[in-house]
Amino acid sequence: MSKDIKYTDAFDELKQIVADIEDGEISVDELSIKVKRASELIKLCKAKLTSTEEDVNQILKELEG
Amino acid sequence: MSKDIKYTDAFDELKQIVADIEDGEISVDELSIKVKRASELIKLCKAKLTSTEEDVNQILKELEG
Amino acid sequence: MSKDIKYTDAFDELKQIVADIEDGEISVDELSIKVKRASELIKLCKAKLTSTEEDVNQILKELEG
Amino acid sequence: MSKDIKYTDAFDELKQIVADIEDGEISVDELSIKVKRASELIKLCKAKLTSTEEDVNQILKELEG
Amino acid sequence: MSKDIKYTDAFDELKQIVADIEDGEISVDELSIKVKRASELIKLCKAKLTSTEEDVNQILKELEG
Amino acid sequence: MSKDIKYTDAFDELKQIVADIEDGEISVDELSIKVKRASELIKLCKAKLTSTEEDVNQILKELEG
Amino acid sequence: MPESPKIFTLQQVVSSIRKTIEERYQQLYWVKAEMHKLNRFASGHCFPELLQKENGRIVAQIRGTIWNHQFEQINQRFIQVVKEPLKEDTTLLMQVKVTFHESYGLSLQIVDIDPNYALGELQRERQETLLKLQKEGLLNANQQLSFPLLPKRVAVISADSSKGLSDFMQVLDKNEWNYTFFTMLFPAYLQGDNAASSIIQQLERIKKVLHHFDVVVIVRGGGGEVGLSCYNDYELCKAIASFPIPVLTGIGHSTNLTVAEMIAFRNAITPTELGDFLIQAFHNFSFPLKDATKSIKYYAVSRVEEEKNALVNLSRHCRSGAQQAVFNNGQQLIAKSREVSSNVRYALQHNGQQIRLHAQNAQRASTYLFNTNRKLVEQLSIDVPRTAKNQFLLKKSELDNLLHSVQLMDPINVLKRGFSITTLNGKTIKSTNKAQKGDKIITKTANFSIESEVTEITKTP
Repeated sequence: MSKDIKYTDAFDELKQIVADIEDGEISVDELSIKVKRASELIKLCKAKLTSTEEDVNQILKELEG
Repeated sequence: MSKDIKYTDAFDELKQIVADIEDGEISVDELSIKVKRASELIKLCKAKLTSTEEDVNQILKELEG
Repeated sequence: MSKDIKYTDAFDELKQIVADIEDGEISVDELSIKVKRASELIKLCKAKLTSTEEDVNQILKELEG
Repeated sequence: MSKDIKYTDAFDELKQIVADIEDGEISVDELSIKVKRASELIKLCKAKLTSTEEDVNQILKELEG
Repeated sequence: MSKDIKYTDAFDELKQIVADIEDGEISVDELSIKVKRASELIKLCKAKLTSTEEDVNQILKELEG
Repeated sequence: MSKDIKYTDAFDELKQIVADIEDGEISVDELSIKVKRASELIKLCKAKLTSTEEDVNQILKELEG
Repeated sequence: MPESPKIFTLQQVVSSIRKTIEERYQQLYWVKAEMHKLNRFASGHCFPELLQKENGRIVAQIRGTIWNHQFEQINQRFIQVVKEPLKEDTTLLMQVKVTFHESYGLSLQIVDIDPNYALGELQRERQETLLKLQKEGLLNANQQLSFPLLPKRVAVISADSSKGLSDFMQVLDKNEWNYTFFTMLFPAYLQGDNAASSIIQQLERIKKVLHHFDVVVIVRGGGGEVGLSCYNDYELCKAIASFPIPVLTGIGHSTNLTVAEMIAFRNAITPTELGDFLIQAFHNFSFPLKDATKSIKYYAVSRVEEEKNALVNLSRHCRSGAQQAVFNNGQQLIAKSREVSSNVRYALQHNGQQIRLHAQNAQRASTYLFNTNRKLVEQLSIDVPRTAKNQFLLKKSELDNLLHSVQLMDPINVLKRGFSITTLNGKTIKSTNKAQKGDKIITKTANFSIESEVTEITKTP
């Protein structure tokens, strides 16, 4: 998976996967693949959030400094 | 029976057999053959489910880790 | 960013960015860019304020002198 | 600024500037320009007052002489 | 200023100027002009008084002689 | 001043001038004029006290006529 | 019949008349009569004409005689009592003896004249004069004239040798103030019978040259108290009263005022006093002149001083007012410049605060955004295993259901519960595979297979 995927897209895909799983539209054959994807997406989103927050805090910290 | 049969296909065949039996379209004569097949399909599906669940659990465990 | 931007324009842009952030209309992806921009604008405004204050103080000092 | 400006006009302009600044109607961009203008007006008024005072004293001194 | 102005008129004008100045009705712009005028009027009145006094003394001296 | 003015009129005029001067009703402008006039009137009246213009012979001539 | 007339000598006749009269008029009589003419002779004897008039007509007339020695006596008493010598044309009360002299004829010999009656007569005359003047409105005529400011030109009616005149002139000429009078003497009798007409005559003369004179004075002095009744004379008094310029009298006597003195513009007891009066008039003119000089000096100088003070005062006000104006404007300017700096500082502070506020808002909003997203991601990371597990459960139950169904449907299980399957010719009996009587059918149970023959067929209800 590319790191270039956007948080928004990742988040949307993740939401779709959850919805698909919930709707039972994913076959057992696909399920583990999808869950794996979801897992990757979650990791990615978390990472993005963390890094963005750090960026923002850094910037704002500089401002107050 | 090949292990390569897909859960979905196995499940579909199983559902067909059940439906056929329910419809009474299967003669008593064929019945025990069909039941035998159904039984085999169920075993296959269960096995697939179990293995898939384990996979998923493994993935999710990593997420939480 | 050019130093030639006017305080008023900078301040208006800043207000808009803050309002957008507050309204949640900015995605996480854009957030750090926007925050960076906001930060620049704030710095610029502060600089303008400081320089204006210095100017003013200088002028007023002359007056009082 | 011309020395020909009248004290009254200068003082009125000064009052207007003070009122504008007080009303917050002057942007930071204009502020130092306005303050500079105010400063000039104050200097001018002071100069006028001083010269008037000197005139008055001179004239009245002559009278007493 | 003409020397032909009458003492009474000069004195009245002077009183008016002083009253105006005391009432604070004269702007700084006019002040030195008015004070100058007042000064001229005072000089004129003084001169008139002095000459009148001399005349009177001269006449009375002749009378008493 | 005409010598023809009657000393009676002169005396009355003088009294009037003196009264006016005493009342302070004479302006500075008039003062020396009035004082001069008064002086002339006084001289005229004084002269009248110590002079005579009548001639006995003239009267006798008229009596005989 | 006519006798031969007895012829008397003149003497006889006249003597007889004398005798008769002497016999008849032995007494002395008091007679009131007008003494027309005194007719005093060089001998000193007087032979006055005595008259009685009624309505201007002489109704009785007789000659009188006053012997010299008696005349002197009578005159002496007159001067004592009446302050007048015996004079003609007056009505007198006289004691007479009727005498007849052979040579001189009838006359009344006057032996005494009552001076008190004469005095009464004089008073009457004085009264009459006053009354007449009053009737004619002349009583105050001269007094009502306005007195000249300076009675410089004086027409003097007096007698050349009069002591009064020299007294008067002394006062005027020798005054220490150098007042200069112009005087001209109009000589006249000042007492006695001729005085009135003499004075009137001079007054007439003065009238001719009236424009040369301011006042007329009548002065008399050193003439004693006698002979002043002329000043009660109506004609004289009228002339004085109606004279167009003031007539002043200084007749110099101590008795009752004469009419002339009363109606004159002013009467002085003596000529000296009259002179002083004129001098006083000069003083009255001169003093105001001196006062005027003083007054002018004082008031004009103080007026100038007053104006100087006013001017100084005004220039002080001018100065303090102007300085105050400059000061006030300066204060205003200082206040405004303070306002500029405080307003500017406030504006800058305000802008700084706004920026800080915006920075805070940005941070707060970002934090919120992160929190929200983190929660969402958290939720999703919970949802993924939950949904996955659900799916597994679902699939498992599906399978279980299917397994149950399949097991239910396994014929073995049916037969185990006591059911059996009957077949004809190897196939289950149905409408398409009907059994007939006598057909052999096979019944299969869980544990056995039984062969039977069909005996009867009925339809299942």
